Amino acid sequence: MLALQILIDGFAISALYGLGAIGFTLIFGVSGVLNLSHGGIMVIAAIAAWAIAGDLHAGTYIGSAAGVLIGLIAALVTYGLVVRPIQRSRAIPRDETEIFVLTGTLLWGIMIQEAVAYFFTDNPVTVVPLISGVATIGGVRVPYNEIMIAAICWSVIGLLWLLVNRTRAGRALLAASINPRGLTLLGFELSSIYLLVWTIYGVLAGLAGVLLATFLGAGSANIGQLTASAFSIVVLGGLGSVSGSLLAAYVVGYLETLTAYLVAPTLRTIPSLLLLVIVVYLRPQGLLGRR
Amino acid sequence: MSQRFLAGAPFAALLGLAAGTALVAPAWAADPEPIRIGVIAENQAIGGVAITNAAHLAADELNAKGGVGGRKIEIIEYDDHSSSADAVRAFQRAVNQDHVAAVIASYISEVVLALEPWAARLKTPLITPGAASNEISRAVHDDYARNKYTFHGYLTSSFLAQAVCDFSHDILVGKLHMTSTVVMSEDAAWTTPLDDTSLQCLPEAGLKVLDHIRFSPDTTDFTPLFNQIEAKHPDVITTGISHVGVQPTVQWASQQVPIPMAGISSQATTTSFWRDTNGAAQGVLVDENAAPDVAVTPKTIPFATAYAKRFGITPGYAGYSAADDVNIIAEAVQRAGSTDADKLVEELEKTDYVGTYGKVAFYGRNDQYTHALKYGPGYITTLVVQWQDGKQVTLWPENIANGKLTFPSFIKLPQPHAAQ
Amino acid sequence: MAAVRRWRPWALVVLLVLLAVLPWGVSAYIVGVLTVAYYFAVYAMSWDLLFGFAGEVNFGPTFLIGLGAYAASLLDIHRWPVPLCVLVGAAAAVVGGAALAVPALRLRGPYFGLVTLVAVLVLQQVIVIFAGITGGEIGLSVPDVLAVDANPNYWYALAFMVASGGILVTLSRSPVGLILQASGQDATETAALGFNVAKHKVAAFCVSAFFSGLSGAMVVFYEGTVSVGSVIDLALGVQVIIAAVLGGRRTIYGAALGAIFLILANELLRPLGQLNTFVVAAVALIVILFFPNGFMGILGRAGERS
Amino acid sequence: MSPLLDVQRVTKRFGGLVAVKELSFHVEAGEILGLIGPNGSGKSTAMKLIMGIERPNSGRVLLGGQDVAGQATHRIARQGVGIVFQHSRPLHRQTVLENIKLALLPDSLLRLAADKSVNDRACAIAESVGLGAVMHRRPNTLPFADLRRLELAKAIARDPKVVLVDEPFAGLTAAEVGIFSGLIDGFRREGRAVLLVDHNVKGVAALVDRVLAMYLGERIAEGSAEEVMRDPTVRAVYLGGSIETHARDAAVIDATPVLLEVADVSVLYGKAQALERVSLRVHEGEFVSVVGLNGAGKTTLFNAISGLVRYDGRIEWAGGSLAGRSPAAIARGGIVQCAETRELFGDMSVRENLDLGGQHQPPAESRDRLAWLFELFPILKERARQAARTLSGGEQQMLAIARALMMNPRLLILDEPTLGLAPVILEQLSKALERLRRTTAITVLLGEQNVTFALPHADRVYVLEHARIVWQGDPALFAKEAGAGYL
Repeated sequence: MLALQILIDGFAISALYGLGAIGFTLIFGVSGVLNLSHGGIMVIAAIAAWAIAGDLHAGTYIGSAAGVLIGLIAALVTYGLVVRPIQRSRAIPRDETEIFVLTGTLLWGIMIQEAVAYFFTDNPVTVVPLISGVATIGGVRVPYNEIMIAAICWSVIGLLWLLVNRTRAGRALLAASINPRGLTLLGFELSSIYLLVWTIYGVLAGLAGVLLATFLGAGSANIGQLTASAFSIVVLGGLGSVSGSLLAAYVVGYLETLTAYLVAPTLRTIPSLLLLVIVVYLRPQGLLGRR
Repeated sequence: MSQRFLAGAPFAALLGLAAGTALVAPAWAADPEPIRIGVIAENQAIGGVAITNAAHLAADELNAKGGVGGRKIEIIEYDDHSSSADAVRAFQRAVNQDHVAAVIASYISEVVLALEPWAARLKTPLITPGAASNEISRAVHDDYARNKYTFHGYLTSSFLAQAVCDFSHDILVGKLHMTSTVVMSEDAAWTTPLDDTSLQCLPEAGLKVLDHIRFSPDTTDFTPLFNQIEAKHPDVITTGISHVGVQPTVQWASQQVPIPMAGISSQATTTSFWRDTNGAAQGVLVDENAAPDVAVTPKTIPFATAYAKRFGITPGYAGYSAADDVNIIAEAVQRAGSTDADKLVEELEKTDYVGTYGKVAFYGRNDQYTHALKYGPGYITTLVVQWQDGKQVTLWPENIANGKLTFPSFIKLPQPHAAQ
Repeated sequence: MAAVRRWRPWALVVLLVLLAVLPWGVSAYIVGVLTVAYYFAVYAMSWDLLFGFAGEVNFGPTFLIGLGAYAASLLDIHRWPVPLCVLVGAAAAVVGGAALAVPALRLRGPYFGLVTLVAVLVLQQVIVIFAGITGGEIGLSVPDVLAVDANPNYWYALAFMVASGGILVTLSRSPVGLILQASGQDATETAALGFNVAKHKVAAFCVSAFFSGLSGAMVVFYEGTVSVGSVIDLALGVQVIIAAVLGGRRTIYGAALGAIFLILANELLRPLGQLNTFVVAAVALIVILFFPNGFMGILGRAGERS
Repeated sequence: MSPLLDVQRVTKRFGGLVAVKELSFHVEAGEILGLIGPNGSGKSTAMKLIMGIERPNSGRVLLGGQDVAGQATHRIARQGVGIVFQHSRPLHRQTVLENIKLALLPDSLLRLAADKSVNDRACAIAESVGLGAVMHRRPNTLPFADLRRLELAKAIARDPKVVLVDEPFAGLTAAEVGIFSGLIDGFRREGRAVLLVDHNVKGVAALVDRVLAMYLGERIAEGSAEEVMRDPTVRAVYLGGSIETHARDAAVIDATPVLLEVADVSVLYGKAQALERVSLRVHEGEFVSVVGLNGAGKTTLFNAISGLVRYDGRIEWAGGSLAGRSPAAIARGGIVQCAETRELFGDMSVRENLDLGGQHQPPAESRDRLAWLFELFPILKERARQAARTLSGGEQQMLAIARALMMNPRLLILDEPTLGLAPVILEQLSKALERLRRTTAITVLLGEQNVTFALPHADRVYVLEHARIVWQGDPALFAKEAGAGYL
């Protein structure tokens, strides 16, 4: 009974973590960018969905869709306004681009957080679930919304897999993550590849944000936490490795749920943090990462 | 600029202020210098903005009545982003730059505790309208000479717990025949005394405490908590939450936890809570110091209506106390006939003011909770409201109740018809 | 930069004298703000020593700061003399720093950064969990302070910043600093010149830890309280990094400049209420986008033009 | 007396690839040994093994009788091994003098001030390498040659018993080469053991006492410069045996329109002159070979054509200028480069690599091309499902070429296709190229150091040396006119 409960509860939250992290790792894999405004973009999507669904009385469906769209826009703005200029800048030495991208996106994240808090307070908000009500699985009560979230996450992940492995654009994307120069020599414009990957990222982050808002609720106060958790999950799984991030998401998700159930809710995050430290020391490239 | 030079010297506040008044007095002879009150709070937070708004509202009402002894009240607000370091700088600015007579600050215990030594150092009265930690008044009690400048203008955690117990006794046990509960609190400093007291007084009130769960304030997924609680089969969940509020409530509803929630839930005290939770708050019982539509005192409804008219939402729990704090400071200044800090403190200690949610008075230096609000009949009491279709309906104390208990369909009560 | 060097020596002296007499010229509030800014400047300078010279991105300056601050506070509560508390605080930071650095410096790029980041999160959790000793998230009040009045506190901070800055700059210009820079730029070539790169990097980390911890401890005895929010929170660490990059990497001076700017800007923009952080962040972003070498870079150019 | 440096049967494996195999040699005090070999021959790895930058899998590195194999670099350095890197990364915010001082410092954390003597020695060294005039300037204001001097100065400062010098003359003008020879000769006179690592004998012949030639990680010859130059294996590696050429009639070719026109193209890498006023021309359907040693500038030339590096001068393609076009656009425009580094997508299958090559073609066409390529390189068909990473060197090269051909290029640029390949493989590759030339109208620009491979298919040959075109003409004349000076 308890085991089943843990199994079920851990599943949806892990799927959500995964969805949030995949885009993050994808960008790193393809363009070597760690986007520390990640949490901000998720929350923008969440708040937008809430505001449009609620204040503008557009209803949950339109609201959620709009939220994802706005998340996408936010991601593209981040790329165009912060990341691309830094990558292009002649003044910034190549080997220091990394720290500049980190600082730049950090600052951008802070700006997003302050702006969101200014217009919508820092209170978390929630979007009405697309489906309400609960199902009972083996005596465990599960909200339909939770089931749907898991379903959406996995179908999106499936679609992503198809995109990467079955479409021409996807192959190019994969190739870029392996050898960008080689791709240039084959006549592919890297700039358009980057645009594509940021678009995919935007959709994923937006979706994750909106789902988060229907499931747990989200607000500007969560931004730092969201970024940190995505970052840790991605590093745990191996920077740039999509499957690794998924695995890590589930490890972290279940570790947290287990701790909350079996040890103490106050210690919830500790074990995953320790695990992270251990992994980074013993296997810096992460669970499925390659060096 | 001589004013500034003096301001740099020891006892900056007092001398600077004195000199300032002395120097500029002639210029303002026609219109006596206003009484400045600093308000430090984070306006991005629902709890914080309530303080700022209420202070402005109260000041304007006083000024409309001609101010205090001909002197206008001037509110100077500072946003501290709920950071204690930021708050300390704001406090310094308030005292040394803007020469305020007193400061009303924050609803966050961490911030208030960081300000307490500065109130002592800069010898400026400090009142918090919202922080709950017992530490605040304990510090005053332990080192009165130094910390006497700090006043705890909100109920200490212990009193809040007592209030919840009283309500549980009258309604949950008395009306709904409940016999057991699980105490669920965020793991924060203010909830430690809260839980200590409630673990002791809940059984006395007739509720057996089956379990006591504390969770990390940055928890976002509450499913495990609710499942753990449900496994214990209590009749009710006694909450002690402030950092969190929207998230547990929403998940409680979406998971259809069949146990009612009752107790402290700071975020649930404003109308925006209904919007933020998309109505998931339906049936949640919240202990509040006042409700917009209940005449705890003759001042409650006028204040709440004015506030709602001006700011679009009902005042958060700290709003009522912030408004009262402006008034008691003003009165203290008037009685003291000056803004001299020590005189102000003396007068504030003498406070006996009927405010928006009860009679405001502070415990003396020999009481356990020095400078904390007096709690109990005749002073401040709290009331319990239930969220029903976007409105807060008052259910307790019964003499001011204006509605009936109802719960969402997924709630299972001990005796189904007890509510009727 | 050359131009800057030329006018630097006497300009510095004048500047320091001005700073020293400042308290008689401005209100106690400005004095108070600068006091904090100076301590913050030491955080940033220590970080810059590590990044700018050893080439390591430390996301966890607040891990070191927090260790120093909390160690000092806990001892003071047990009525140890303040100077001792401060020193032990610094020592604690060094020990913690070494424990973190020795294994972590094997890691490259984002991984080193991540470990330091996680160190902060863990410390934060530990403090909340052992609330009985540490006071949890609301923190502790310490019985002692350096001084009650604004001016002495200001002079303490100023002296402390100047001393630390002096030492850090000397260090960065010393042979050791030279070796550090070389290690940061090309570890292989440096090793081929016979230098033990690891040893130097760990040393750099310890020095950085020492001053971060020291400053953290001093702040406690200025503020009179310590809490997760004020000395450990990631937000503070982010501010430190931003300050150093904003001021100009690899200059030490720049870090101090950036730090003081951040604090002052936040205060000057107070009239904007909650928006001031937004504006400051935006300004910082613009600076690093268009002037990657930060304030010192801009100053340098100005110096060369004149 | 025992040799200062004695390398005994060292082996270094990178995964499957054996970079250095059972290599043994020794250098006496006051002796200069030249370690030569084409790229990928393992000579640089050998140097890294001595310096401790790489740990050997087996074997010993004796330094004055002490085995230092596998020790940390700084330990080995302190025991008297110094290295002059080819690419210098000096501290840019310090002066030249300070950079030299760095090398004079003790490895101590406690020295917060260098003593006077250091300053004086640094000055002396600066003078001795001819940096006296610029010692107070910053490195980024120095010409390339002076940067190399600085590297040399740093090595001298460590007063090493053994000096390793990596490609001492790369990127230097003839005059500068003379000066540097003098400086390195100084090492010998001071009784140090010197190891020169370079691509070809010629460059170092004047300087060295002995030469050891490497190929594919193994020693192929050792002896005096002359002996090694005369050695058949070495000639086979560099020149190959007898070369028969099949140039097509020049008149016919000149009749066809010019496809690619490179005019006065110069490229600077920082301070290093990588290309100097290079001009060449490729006609429609022509097969042009550019021969030259590694470091002569072939790759730079091709990268300039592909728009990967900035250049001065003019490059015209089918009449229009290429200036301002992105590398990708140039590639789509028909100039397809098959890079020296191959640039395969290691984790993707052979088939996927090829498909990516064909992605800009209409599906039907790329299907046909795929079939055609599978028959041109049958091995690729067998390996179609295999990850490119797992292919052998030769197969990877074929894949790289095939992938380039998938793009249906008008001009195929082949950069060093023979790099690090065994002679057997060269045969297959050579046959494939021959078929390509016979069966298709494709235009090819081939860059090679291996003349045997470069000449047979060529219609015209350019010889690139020290960033300049030094000879051009009919391949048949090459051996006579240019071949001699080539080794």
